[in-house]
Amino acid sequence: MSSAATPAAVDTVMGAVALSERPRSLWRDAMARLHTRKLNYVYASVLAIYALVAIIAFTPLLGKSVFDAQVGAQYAPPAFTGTVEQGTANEHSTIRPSLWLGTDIAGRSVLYKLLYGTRVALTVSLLASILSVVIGTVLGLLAGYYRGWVDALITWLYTTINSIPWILLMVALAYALKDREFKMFGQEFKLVGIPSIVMALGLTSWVGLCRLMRGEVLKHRERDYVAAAKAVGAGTSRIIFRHILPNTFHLVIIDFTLGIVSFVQAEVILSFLGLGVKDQPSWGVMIDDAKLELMRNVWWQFAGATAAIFGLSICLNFLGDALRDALDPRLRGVD
Amino acid sequence: MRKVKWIFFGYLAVVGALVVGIALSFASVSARDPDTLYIVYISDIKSLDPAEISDVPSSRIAGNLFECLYNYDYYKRPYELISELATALPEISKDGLEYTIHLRKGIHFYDPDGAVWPGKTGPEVKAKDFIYAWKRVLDFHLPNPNAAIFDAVVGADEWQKYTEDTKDESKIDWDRPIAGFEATDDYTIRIKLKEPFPQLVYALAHLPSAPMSREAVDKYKKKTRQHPVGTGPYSLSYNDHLQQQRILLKRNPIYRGGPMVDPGTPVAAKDRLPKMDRIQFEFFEEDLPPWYVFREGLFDYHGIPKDAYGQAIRTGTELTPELVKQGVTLVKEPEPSIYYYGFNMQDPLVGKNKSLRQAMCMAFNRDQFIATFRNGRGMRPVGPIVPGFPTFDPNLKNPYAEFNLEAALEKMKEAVRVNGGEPIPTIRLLLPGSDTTFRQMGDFVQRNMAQIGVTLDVDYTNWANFLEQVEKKKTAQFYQLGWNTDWPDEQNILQLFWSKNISEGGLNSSNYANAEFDKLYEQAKVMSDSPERRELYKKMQAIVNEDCPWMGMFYPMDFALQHRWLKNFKLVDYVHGWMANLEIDKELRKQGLPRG
Amino acid sequence: MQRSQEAQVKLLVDVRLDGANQLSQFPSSPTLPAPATPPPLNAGPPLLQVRNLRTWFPIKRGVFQRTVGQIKAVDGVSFDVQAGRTLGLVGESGCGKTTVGRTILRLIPATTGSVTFKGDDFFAHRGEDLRHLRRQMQIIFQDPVSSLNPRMTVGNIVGEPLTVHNIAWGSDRVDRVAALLQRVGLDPSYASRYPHEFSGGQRQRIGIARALALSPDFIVCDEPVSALDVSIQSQILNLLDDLQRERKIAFLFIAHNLAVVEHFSDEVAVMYLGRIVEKASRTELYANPKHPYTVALLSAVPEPDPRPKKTRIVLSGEVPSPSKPPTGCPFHPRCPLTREAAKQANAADTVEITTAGERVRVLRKCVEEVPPLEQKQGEPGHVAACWVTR
Amino acid sequence: MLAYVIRRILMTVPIVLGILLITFVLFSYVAPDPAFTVAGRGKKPAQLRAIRKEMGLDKPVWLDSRAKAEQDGREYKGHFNSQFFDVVLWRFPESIKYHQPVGELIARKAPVSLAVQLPIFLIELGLQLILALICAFNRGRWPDLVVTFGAVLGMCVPYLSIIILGQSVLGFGAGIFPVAGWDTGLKSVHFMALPILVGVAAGLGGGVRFYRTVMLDEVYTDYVRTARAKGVSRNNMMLTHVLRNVFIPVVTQTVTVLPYLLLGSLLLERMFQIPGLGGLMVEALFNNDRPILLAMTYGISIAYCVMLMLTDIAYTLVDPRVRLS
Repeated sequence: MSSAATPAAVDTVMGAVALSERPRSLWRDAMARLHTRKLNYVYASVLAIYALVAIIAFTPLLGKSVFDAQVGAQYAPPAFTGTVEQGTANEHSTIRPSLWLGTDIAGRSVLYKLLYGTRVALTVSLLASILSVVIGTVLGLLAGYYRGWVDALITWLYTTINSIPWILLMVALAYALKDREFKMFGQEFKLVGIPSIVMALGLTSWVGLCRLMRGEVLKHRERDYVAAAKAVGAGTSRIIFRHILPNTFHLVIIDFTLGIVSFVQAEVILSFLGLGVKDQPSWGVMIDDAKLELMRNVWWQFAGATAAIFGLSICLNFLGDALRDALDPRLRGVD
Repeated sequence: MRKVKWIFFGYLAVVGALVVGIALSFASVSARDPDTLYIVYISDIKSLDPAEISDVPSSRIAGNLFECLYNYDYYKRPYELISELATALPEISKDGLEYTIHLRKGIHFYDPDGAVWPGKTGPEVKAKDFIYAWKRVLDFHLPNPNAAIFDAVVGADEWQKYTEDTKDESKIDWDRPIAGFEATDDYTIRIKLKEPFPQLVYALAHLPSAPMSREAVDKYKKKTRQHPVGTGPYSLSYNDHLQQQRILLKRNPIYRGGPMVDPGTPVAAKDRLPKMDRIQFEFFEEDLPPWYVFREGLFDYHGIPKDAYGQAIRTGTELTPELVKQGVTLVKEPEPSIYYYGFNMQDPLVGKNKSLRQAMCMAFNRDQFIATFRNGRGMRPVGPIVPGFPTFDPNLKNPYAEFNLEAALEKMKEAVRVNGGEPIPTIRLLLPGSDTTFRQMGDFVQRNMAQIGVTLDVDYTNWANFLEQVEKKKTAQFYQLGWNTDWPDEQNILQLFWSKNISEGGLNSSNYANAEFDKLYEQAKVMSDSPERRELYKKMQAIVNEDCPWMGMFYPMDFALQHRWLKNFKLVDYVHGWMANLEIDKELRKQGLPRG
Repeated sequence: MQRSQEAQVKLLVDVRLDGANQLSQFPSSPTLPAPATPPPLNAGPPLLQVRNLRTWFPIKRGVFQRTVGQIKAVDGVSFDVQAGRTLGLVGESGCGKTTVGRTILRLIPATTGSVTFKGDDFFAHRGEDLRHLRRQMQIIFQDPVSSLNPRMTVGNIVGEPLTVHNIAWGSDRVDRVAALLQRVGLDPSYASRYPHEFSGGQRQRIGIARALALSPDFIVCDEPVSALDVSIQSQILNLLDDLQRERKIAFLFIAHNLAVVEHFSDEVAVMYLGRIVEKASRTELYANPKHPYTVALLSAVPEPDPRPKKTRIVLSGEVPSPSKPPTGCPFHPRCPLTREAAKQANAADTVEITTAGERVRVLRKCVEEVPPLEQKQGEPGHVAACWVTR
Repeated sequence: MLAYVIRRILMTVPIVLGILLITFVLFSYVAPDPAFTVAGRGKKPAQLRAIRKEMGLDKPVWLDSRAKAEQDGREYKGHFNSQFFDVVLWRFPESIKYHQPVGELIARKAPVSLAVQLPIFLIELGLQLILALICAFNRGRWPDLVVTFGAVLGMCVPYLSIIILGQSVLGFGAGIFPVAGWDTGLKSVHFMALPILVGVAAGLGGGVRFYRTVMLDEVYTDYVRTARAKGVSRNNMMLTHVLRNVFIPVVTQTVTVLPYLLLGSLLLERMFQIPGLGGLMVEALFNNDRPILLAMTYGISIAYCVMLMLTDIAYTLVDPRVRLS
């Protein structure tokens, strides 16, 4: 016990313990630790750029009319400049960002498609990550806190799901959910594109977090601060959400961050299997399309989409690592 | 303590050995065999049992293993019937109801495994073998799609009914006669029809009509589809298509040397078929890897993958300079097929609004479509009758097959009027795939239709789901489909508009019903080829063109790339067993691809 | 070893046989304030009445996880706590004393038994009622690290009871928290700090402030100082003592060390393997311990005076598992008294047992019958459970 | 011990039931009707009905009995309880496309997947351990940084991109490896080289990081410090101590990859034309081959459950202190 070693003199009534200038919550400590590595700011800014592009893609600035417009010849290779107003007297060459990454089969700008794809990638992975994290957290909390048959049921559920190889389950679910119509609350719903992918990814990926949460909650519910909260008459929901959840929340954050990476990658697999997004460009679809284009040595769409995924994944990975180091006390002191 | 370290090092040694083993395996890689033809297959095959075959990939392979009474000449265009197992074209009675066919003598079944007949050479092919095979085609229990070819035969329905009623397949009495099929002697078959069916002779050149040995089928039962026993120029040597990998065909040693040759007749060595000792088919599912393999010169020709039309070819029909340098040549042939977008005529919106259909047909820019997706490898369709057919007229005037935006907009006004003045609601286009090409095509049509104010909701699905919606539930509103003709006779395509073919799973998938068309169709159906019949066909096409149950996309053009060492390669339809004509210039192949 | 054991036993027997008051033998810690004059026991109805409390945990085994046995963590404990007084509860770790404290507060469900608080059956309440009653009973924990939520500020920790019971909000709450912090000797500005910024003693003060927030009448002090440095212990004990006098709070003071309890309790109960084996007023118990286990515990009290005055009694063997408590008197395998008594008793009244790999003779009665908690010689209310002592 | 083994076996039962339940619901209620795939075009309604009947699709009921099925004149097939018994008897339905019992298909294709995945796994693990050791030995110095950074880079490239790059650059471009394909028996070994290389490259990163963390955890434990204080040579100590303690995570990891050794990789097998289960799965997906999808989902999952169970039991037999509950 470290407190036992505290010099007695320090523990006076006046509390002369050397306290820092500002109160240090564990979150603040974590932020401070993140702050010490300046590279983290690089990752964060790149992520911010991705997010910004995704947000712009929701506006008409990068809407369907932009990525869908024909900007050049079929499969024009990347070029810095291009001719505008062809065939008119005003024909001249100028810098054309739309041609920087070449064009696709329909003469559309690969760069614009790529930028728009950020929206799809981030939407899919954020929503799927939220879905998976919410399910995992809630079930983990319930199982760990209530124990008994609730725990038995949830443990059974996740052991079962865990026994089905993830890729099989995800593919089966994506296949089954694709374009399905169902009735709920007297209304017809149709799962097209993003919702069905989000569900397939989210519903199959919560097990890891749930198991982790359950273990942590089991540990925390035996801690004295929970007993103290009970003793002062705090209700179950207060104990779970004010006490246990904040103490396990770092797991959620780490899982959320790393979840996004795996979902961006999973979207490529689903696109390959024809279960991906349609009607709008996504990185997975672009890589899938590239399989044919490479027969003609059209590499730009492939390279662009791969690079986009690479950039996003690497920032999230490094930031996720940094977050894990900063938040997970178990790993503290290792790095 | 120490043990752990040794386990680790031991394990590393195993890994090292593994890597070395794999590296060593490269030493023993054998080159391509000079007497084997190597063909890449990108689609999978379903069966090698002729009765079950309805897909082109399967019939291309099975066509080398079986022969029919008739075949088409490999080299001649338009297609010309030749007699293969028959001695001559059938003798047809005056009323067109009775066919008499004589068989070549001395042709034997060949059993490459020697499992049915230890000596491998089977019994002589006789009339009963044909009748047995035809009964199988009509067997309810076989998942066969070819029963329709014998619809006109007397007793065919009864036989089908009988097989359906016999719940236990093994209880079927194969000796039970069908009135329409009669073996007057071992070498003569008489076929009786309920009504004239002039296409019967084509049906007898169709692979499902190939003779089958009952002994072989009894021996292999359900596995018949993997153990073909036929009379063709090749025999199956190694079949691993279940592993999706390769099928090896070997020369049939008792083959008589050519389709038109009688057994025992000597054939000059240079004319003798098959030319190559072996054919190896290698199966791939993805397009990119086999393309690379072909580019390495390991396949002798490469039918350009159906989803990658035009990828290999720069524009139109011109090869990329790289390919030209390597001595690759392009082979092309128009296909007797059509691709179209079908309207569901039972749909309350598109089915009841002819003006809407006509407007949509005129708003569809086919030339641009063909240029974009087919690289010009297709023709703008003028009607359902496809190129190569006697009544095909490429200069036919069909206003609804031409892109005309003004006229389309004009028609749209009418369409809105028909719709009660309401704007046209969103129309759902169903596409049987979701890969790149389908997505891009969907986009294209969507944009075309948007020009006349029709909003399309494009729905991509898999083939099974597609069929379910189009043919079973009939819920599809607007969908993409194609038709490959079975024989060069217009009836084969016009049957898709006959109202009697509207049924669950029936051929008339657009559910088109037109009394006048039906009358003409039923009239022409029983006629033999004649100027009058051609006239009827033209009239029927005009009716369909006016009604627009289809929005034609294109008549496809078949393309393939071949290496310079491959000889006698032609793209064909209908013909079976044509691969026996292919030959390799061994010297050239040995030299490999020109570097540069 | 053998010889010293004998010497110890001799001492014990002397204690028993003479019955002499040897108070002077026991040390008193000079750092602690002199104990207040003991108030008369049994004055008025008790604030808290615990009767026959049992907390058993099932042991599950086998294929179907059947309950094959019970861990009798608390097995029939009864005592009273008077308002404003302190009952010290002492025993080795694992004897169930912490479980008693938590069971009384219903942090652990009781198996049987009753707890009457202010004449009201505490176990009968549910839901909102129970929540309301909890205001009057609080707990201070042993571990100052785990008992404070690391993600909450001190202000929130201390103020939580006020929020939960809807007592104070906003600035009122801030003021109350400040007052509480001040009362336990912490600067009110610490309210915005987090627990990990404080030392052990300070954290324990935070815990006390939290317990005080609802102005309870009864607090379970679950070894509140055992994790602390000795010098800090006295500060905390002084604080508790002050608070008791000031607010008339009753304490159930749990400790494994008789020294701590001595200066803090009005009455002391000694627990062994889930049972109370001896209970008496503070002065009586220290002056005249009856149960051999109490005697052994007393001998383990550290002496500030370096000159040895008494031999330390080392009990042989391990504390038996509460899942398989010994038959009869649970203390008999380790009891030096019964061995001594067996030497003097008839052979027929003794029995040989194996304990800690050693064969010893003990009284048959000790092995076969559970001794009742009965009045012993001395002050009225001095009860002990032993067949040998009088 | 026996009780533990029995309990562990019994614990598997509800999980197997759960797997069956999930797959049954997924394929009976959500997935599309496969009868059309069987039928192909131009089928008469009567024939379609017959096919649906044969596949047991005409009446999706939960519980069925042979007697009831006979009374209704339909086949006792495709219902939850009959499917359950199919699993117990390891009896699989027939594939729509291949007309073979799925069990036979799995038995034929699983070894192929294993033949590719096992070398991938072994080589990958070896490299991962070596690289992680390099990191642990040089913690914080440039070899550690380079390897860790490289590992993350490798993890961030989409698998499909790695495959395509491998095929076009190493296969077609450089001509070192065959692009894709397969052969019979040992002749296919050289076809495995590129898939193995690609598979190892794609999977390397995650493991390196994982084992590095595990090893670093070990390096700072007390006993390693004690051993070093005793004067055990640094390298020797690191190797022995670190390896011994990496042992359990390695075994645990191995257990989790077991099903993937059998299943193979969907993308890898499809792109390299490896006739394994992964390719079969993709094929079934494209063909709506319900019996394969269904049987593979539950077949592999149940096989995994059993493997997991056996591993757990083996653990306890080897080291009774380890009781995984």
